[in-house]
Amino acid sequence: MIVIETVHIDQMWLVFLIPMLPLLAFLVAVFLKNKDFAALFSTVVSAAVFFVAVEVIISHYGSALYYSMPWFTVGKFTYNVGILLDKLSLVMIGVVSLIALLVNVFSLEYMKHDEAKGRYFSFLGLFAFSMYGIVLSSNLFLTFVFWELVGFSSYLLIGFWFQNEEPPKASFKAFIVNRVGDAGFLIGLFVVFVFFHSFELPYLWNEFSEFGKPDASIGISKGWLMVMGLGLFLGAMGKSAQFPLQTWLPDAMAGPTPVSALIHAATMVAAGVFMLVRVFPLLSIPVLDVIAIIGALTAFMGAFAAFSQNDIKKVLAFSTVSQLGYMVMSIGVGSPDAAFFHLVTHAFFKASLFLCAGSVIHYLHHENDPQNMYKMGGLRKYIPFTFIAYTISMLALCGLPFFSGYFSKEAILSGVLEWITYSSMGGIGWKVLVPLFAFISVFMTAAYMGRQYFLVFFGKPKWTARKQKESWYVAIPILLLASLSFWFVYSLSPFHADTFLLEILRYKGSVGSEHLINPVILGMVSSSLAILGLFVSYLLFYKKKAQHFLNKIHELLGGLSASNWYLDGVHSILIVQPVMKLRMYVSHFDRKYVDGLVNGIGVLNVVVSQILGWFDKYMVDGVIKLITVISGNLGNVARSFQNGRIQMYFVWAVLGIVLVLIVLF
Amino acid sequence: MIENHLLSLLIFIPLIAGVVLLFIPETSSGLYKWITLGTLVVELILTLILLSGFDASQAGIGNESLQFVEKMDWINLSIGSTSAISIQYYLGVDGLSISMVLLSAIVLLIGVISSWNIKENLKGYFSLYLILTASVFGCFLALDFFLFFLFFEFMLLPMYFLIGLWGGVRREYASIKFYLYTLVGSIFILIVMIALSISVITPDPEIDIHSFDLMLMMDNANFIPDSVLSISSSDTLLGLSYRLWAFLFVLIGFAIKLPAVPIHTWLPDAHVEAPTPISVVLAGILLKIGGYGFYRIAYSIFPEGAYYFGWWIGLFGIIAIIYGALVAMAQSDLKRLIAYSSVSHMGFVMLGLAAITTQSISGSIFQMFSHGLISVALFLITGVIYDRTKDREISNYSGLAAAMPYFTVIVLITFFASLGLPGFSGFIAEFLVLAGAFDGAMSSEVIAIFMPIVGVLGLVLGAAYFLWTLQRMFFGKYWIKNEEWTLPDLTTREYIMFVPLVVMIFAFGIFPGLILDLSNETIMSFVEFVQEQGKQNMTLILENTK
Amino acid sequence: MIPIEHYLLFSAALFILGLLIAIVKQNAMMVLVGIELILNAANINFVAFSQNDPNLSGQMFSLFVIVVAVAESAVALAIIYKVYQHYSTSDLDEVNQLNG
Amino acid sequence: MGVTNQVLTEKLNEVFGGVAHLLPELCLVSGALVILILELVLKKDTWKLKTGLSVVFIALAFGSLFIVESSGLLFGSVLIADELSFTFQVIFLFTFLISMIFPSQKWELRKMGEYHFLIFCLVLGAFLMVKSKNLLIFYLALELISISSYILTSIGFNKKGFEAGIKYLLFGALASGVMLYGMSLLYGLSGSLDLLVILSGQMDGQLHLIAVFLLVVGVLFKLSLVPMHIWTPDVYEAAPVSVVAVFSVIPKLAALVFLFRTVSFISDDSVQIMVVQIISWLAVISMFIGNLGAIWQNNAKRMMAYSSIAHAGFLVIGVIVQSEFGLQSVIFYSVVYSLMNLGVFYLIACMEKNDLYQITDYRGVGKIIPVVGISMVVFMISLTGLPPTGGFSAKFLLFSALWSTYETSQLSFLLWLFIFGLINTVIALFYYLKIPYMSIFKTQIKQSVPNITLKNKIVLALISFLILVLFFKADLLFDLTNKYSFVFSILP
Amino acid sequence: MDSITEISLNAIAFYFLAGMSISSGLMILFSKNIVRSIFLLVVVFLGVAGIYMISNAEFVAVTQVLVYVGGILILLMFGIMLTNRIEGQALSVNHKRFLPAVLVGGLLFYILVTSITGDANFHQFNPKTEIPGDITSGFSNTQVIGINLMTNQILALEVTAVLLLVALVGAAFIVGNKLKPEE
Repeated sequence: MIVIETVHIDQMWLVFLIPMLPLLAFLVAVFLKNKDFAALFSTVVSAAVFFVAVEVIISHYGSALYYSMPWFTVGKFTYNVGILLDKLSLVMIGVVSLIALLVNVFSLEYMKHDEAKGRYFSFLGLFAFSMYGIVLSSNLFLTFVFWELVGFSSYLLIGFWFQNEEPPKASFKAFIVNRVGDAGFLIGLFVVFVFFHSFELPYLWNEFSEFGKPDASIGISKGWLMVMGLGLFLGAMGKSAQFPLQTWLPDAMAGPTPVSALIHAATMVAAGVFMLVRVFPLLSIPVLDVIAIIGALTAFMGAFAAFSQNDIKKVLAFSTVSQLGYMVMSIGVGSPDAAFFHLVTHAFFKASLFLCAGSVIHYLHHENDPQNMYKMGGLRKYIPFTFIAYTISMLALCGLPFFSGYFSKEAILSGVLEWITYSSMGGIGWKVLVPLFAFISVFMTAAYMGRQYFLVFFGKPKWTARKQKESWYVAIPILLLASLSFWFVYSLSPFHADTFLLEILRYKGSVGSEHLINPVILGMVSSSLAILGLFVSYLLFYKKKAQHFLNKIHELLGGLSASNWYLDGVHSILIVQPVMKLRMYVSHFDRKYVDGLVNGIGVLNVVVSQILGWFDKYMVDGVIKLITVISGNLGNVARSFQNGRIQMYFVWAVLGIVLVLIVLF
Repeated sequence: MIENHLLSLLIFIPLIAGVVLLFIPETSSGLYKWITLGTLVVELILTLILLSGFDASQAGIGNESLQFVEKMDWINLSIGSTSAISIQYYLGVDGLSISMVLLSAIVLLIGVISSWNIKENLKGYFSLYLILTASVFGCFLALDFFLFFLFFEFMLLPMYFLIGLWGGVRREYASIKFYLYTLVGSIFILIVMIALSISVITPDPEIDIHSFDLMLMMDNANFIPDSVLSISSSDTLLGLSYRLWAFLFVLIGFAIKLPAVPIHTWLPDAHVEAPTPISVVLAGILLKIGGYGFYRIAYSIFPEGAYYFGWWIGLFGIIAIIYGALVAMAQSDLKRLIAYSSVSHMGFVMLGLAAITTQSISGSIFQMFSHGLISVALFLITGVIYDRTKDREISNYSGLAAAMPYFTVIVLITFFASLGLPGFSGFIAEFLVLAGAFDGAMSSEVIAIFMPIVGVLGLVLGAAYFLWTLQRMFFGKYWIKNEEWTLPDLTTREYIMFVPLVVMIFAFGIFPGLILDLSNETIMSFVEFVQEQGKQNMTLILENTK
Repeated sequence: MIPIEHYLLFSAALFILGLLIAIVKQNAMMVLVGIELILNAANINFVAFSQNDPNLSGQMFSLFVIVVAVAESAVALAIIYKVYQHYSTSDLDEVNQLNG
Repeated sequence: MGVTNQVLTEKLNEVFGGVAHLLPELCLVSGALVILILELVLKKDTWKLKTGLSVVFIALAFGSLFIVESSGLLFGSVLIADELSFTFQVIFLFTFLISMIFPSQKWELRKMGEYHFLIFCLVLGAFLMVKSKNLLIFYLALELISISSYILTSIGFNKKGFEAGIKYLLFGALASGVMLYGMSLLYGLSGSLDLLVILSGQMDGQLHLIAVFLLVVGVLFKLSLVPMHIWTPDVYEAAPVSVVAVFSVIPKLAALVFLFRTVSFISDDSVQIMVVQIISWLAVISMFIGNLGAIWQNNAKRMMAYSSIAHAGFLVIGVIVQSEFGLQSVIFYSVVYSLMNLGVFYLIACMEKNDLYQITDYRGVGKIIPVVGISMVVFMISLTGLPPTGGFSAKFLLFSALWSTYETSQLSFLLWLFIFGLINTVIALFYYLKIPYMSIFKTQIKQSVPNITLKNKIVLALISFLILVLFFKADLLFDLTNKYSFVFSILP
Repeated sequence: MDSITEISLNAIAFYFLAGMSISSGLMILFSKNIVRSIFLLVVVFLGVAGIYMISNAEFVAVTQVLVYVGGILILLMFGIMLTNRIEGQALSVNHKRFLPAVLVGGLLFYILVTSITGDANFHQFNPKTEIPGDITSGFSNTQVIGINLMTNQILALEVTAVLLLVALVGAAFIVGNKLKPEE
């Protein structure tokens, strides 16, 4: 257990620079109209942030520092702004700042000719600011603030090419789906607020001396604890694209590719996982079970959907969904450390893969359909650096030995197996699905990645060749990122992860810590699954074997896969359409009934239009109408005594008198 | 010297300026707007002086919390030799009203700037505007019920004419509708005012001096012991004690102004037909008077009503949030959409109020302030488009971002501020309301737990209609229905309106303490008062009317 | 002596007769006739009651009523005459330009 | 016989001792006669002279009001002179005065001596009515007002005027016949013509209540309260505008005072409550009929007729309340009501001068002539009863009085009256706002600018100003009435 | 008044006159002939005058005959002459609204009759003296009226004078005015 040390601002000022510098870059880019300068400045800032981050990591690694100051006070409750600098956030900062820097460099080339380059780099700055905010924030409220801001900057970046049809829709969808998640996050926060009266993470951890079980003095019931956990998880589901909220992520590929690399592969989507790791002690067992099954399901669904995508980026997007599912599942099974480890390794190789895809697209951007894999082929000769980086990253993703993915996947799988062993003592139930999905996904990951690999880089070019070399701005970032997927970065032994990354958490997994399964055997099993996957794809897509079989499968499941399990349709039927209908009903109701309370009376009344003519003949309206109709009619009644015949007046008057006399008795 | 009469100055400067305008000949009509602008600038400066002199740490509710008090006898009606009615000129600010005063000064100033391109009958327009200004300030500053009612009612007339004379196609209909609805509301309030003034007497042994002093009305001891509104009364009407009826009446009266859902239909019409600056004032301030009335009158005088009707208030708040959002989503007219978004946002005010916790009530007041600023920006946005094309159909535009990039930036920021993005004031407000409501639902059970949860859903819906509009109107390929429309980007004048607004929305989102601290102490006392007094009164009433 | 109730019943009958005549007859003069009957009914009451009143206030009152009735009839006649000049009828139902 | 003679002499002295107290009435009579004689002597069109003379006699009457000792019972207790009657006499004279300075019309009434004569007699009748304590005097006062009114209605000498005149006359005759019948029964039941004696005695039996109500019917006729309101629109529409202005104020308020006395004299509480209850329901119905009937009117005067029916409903609240507060309030209301009505009719007169008769004719007038527009708004807002006008203060005070009586008595019909009364304010807004709506929002059809003289503008502005003052310093007037603790002390 | 059975001359006269008056009234109501109605009205007035006579109200009775029969009736006849074109046929009047008239009239009559015959308390009719009894004692009814007119009711008398003047001037003014305003 590492003691959290409350420190003074003087010790932390450097840390403040990390979010503030990108914000500065954002402001500079907004207010200076020189877009080239903005791009340059942004890159310089990214570099500076990276170096600051390195400096911070070096100077603070190993300790846990906490700084907090009041933001605003309502009643007696103070909302704080604070920084929590422990190993987790330090590593995360390192990862984010590095990838951000590399993506920035990559973007210099990628976005070179874009008119709105300044805007692009300013958004990147905004995003970085928000992301660092999430990472560094010491309390859940502040986390939520940046959480939403990340969503916002993601909205901006996805919709960057707003003149086109797709990006605005995709960004709209991304934000709304994220909002649904955020709604859950908010509810979780409310429960935290009501029962713990604090959002501070160190405080909250203290209240949970045992994982998932708060101290009795809190007085929170199991039900509310679960609501809290599920709420927070719903937030993570939105950001980390977990079932059933994963639909936005593939669409988000409408944004510029470097953005996909940074945001939709490495950082933002990982924020959900990061947050779950942060609040892991607060999650009770039922919540974790839900998390595990959702994660496993997502991992499987994503992998399945990745199969029949033709768009190079969509494959990677679904792959991301799948891998995020992995991480979430890992948290659910009680191995947050493994999840975080996978987050880091995945961040590097997936960013690299996206940048490779970006490089491919950039290379082919004069083509008609530059993202369609079936129109590529043979690219290995034309963009060799990309090919190399892609190969490395892909192998890492597949989880083959000598690459980082092997470690992290192995850690997760072992966690899953431990969990299933531990929790299936009372008989095996649905929980068995979790390891099942986990292992199938290993195979599938390798298979769809192989498909992409062979379709893109092998075979005959289906595009018109041109002389164009990879720019160093492209090559260096992808190679650097790819190189971070080698085993030696993490561990000396290529087969056994003995890395500090698995030690960074203050807490270990909640489930037993001894290895029930020999890591070597597990590694062999998973590697063979991956190799099998690669082999199958080699046969199918390189050797073009068993095409008949492939077509059959495609016929059978292609639709399901290509449409991501028809999730969009399901959402549309279950949510979008009802809401759209509801709004029409309610609006109709508003117009007709609330506003036109009296329409019914009005229709019955032949003289309605004549009566209403006084103000406006054609008003279709409301309570006013009620009053006008009623009072108008009554008015006519009142006037009808006045028919101008004096003797009728007598009758009315006497009648009035008689009535009063009758009342008198 | 100036400190002693600061509040009076706030009211009378615009009033005098409005009258002075009437005597300036039409030949120098260019002067009108400058005089109005000058007056509003002075108002803002005075408000800032007021803020600088305001001691936010002064705790308490009722008399002890008041500052800058001005109190003198105004109308003294002696009835026979045994009693009298005393109407006072009684002004003061406390934490409940100070932020509203600031909001008024800001919004009204921006309103003037957006009135710059009013073309016809300038004299009438600007003098009515100044009179409206005076009554708005009066409404927030008055502490005598009669005085408050005077300003409350008096606001209607200028508004009626401003909508009816300078409005859109169906302006006459909209203006009369606005007038009638609000009048119905004020009749409800008037009924209670009369009943209260008869029941409440100044603690003076000599003769019964019936008073309209809102502060006196907060103390049960000042009620004539057996009057029907006193806490000891055992009289009921249809099984409900008179105090609860009175609470309900005041509530309905102000709910019309707010507006709450079944009685909101004046709002879209009034907004759609009103000229932009008037929509701005209407949404920015006038709706807030409804909310302010809840605090100042309904909750302060009849705290037990907060308990008795709290559940229903919360429910109607929730209905407003969801209903407003759904209806907004179905609108094809941008201004109507925004008008309904106001309905939705004001639902938060009701929800926050119903929960009676410090968080929720602070949030609700902050929501009024923040919505004041945001809705102003929203209506100015519709004004920008309407000024250029005289058309507000959402479907007639697409891809405006290409033609008006800077405008789009403003729209983007405003929309996101409105849907509650952190960093903008709306988020803090809505978070506080919902968190407080959650707390309230858990601890005091005045409102049900589903309410804040449904309220959170409202946030999603809010995001949906704003972003959908953004997507439809501003993104995509540039296309407008009528080729002849020209859509130049923002003018300098428009920048002058938008930039400070956006800066403020942003600043109050980053530093909510600027506003929250002003009212924090008062609200703590207020909540304590409502909770304690409310429960106490409730039990007394239930006992007495058994 | 005749019981006072009989006076009252008589006057009530006359009162109602007058009322009916005033309502039913179309001619303006006949309406006046009806009204005179009503006044007579009141007078009968006055006279009947003043039998027991040494001051004879009732009788006094009935005298004034008779005088006022004359004055009223005179004015009525004048106006009816003018109405007739303008409308060429004394049928009251046809004199109804003013209504609503 | 000697003894008898002596007693008679004493009696005569006592009776004639009261003559001095009738100085204001004498001024009115002499004014009437002087102008009548002048009319016979002078044949020329001397309307300014006649008007001047009228004003002089009004001034004399006004002065003498202050000279004579105004308290006590006069003429063998057939009259009560007190502050109440004094106040209303002042209001009547003021109204009379304003009606004399109405803008001159094409058909100028003031050139006819008979017009002055009749109004003098009408005011005389009203003077007597507010003082009367005796049924006979009340009857004669009522008839004096009525007969003058019948002729005044027809004084326009047009078709509609005569039609309205005959309708008014026949209806009035019927009403006074019914009232007389009630009076005769009352006389029989109590043996006296003195109102106080009649009403302070024991009341039992249906017939007694019927008789009281039939008496009230005659009052309601003058007050134009339901069910005796039907004549009002026709008469208001047809009569010349200055005459209507007088009609809408003087007879109505005179009847109100008499009704107030009647109700306050009733000593039997249960009977009083019963009568008050009947009146309050009638008041509610009047408000509704008046306000609803007014909605679709296009003729300004006809609309004001309905408005006056509704206002009658409000005025009788003062009678219903039966408290000091209520009395003070109803006096306040009466003053404000007279001002508002005079203002509105003055405005209508200005419009009629320019051949604008219908409300739709007023289009754009307020826009062109701001004084007209503003005063229209002030009058209409005041009639509706909204701040910041005297109309609001008046309604507010009246309803406060009503509420305070309700609080002490807990009679439920008072609460309904309270609520319905306030609801009616909203309905009233519909049509009152129509006038400023037309004149300010709509654009003019005729191109010519209506001719409104400076004098007209000044009068309009002055009345508007007074109405506003009655809001901002309501105590100026209200406190004047504070010393009137008389009415209840006169009761035995 | 317990002597209903005591049939005196007065009583016979009363019931005869009352019956005559009411039946004439009914005939007026149902007759469409105006002239006949007017003459029947004379009968009613005379009948009422007769009742005054037997009720110790000689002065009123005489006034009734003089003013009504002599004055009002003539006025009415004049009115009818002036306002009806006489072209040979009998002057007739239409009847309308019979049903509503009978309805409200009947109701009112019912109410009046039930209350008169009900609990009305006339037997304790005990007039409060307004002049000391010794003044009127020993005078005839007509004399009492005279004294009253000059003392108690002097004001009423004066007001009536004004009222008659108003009616006179007014009637003459209305009929005799030569001014012709435009319609």
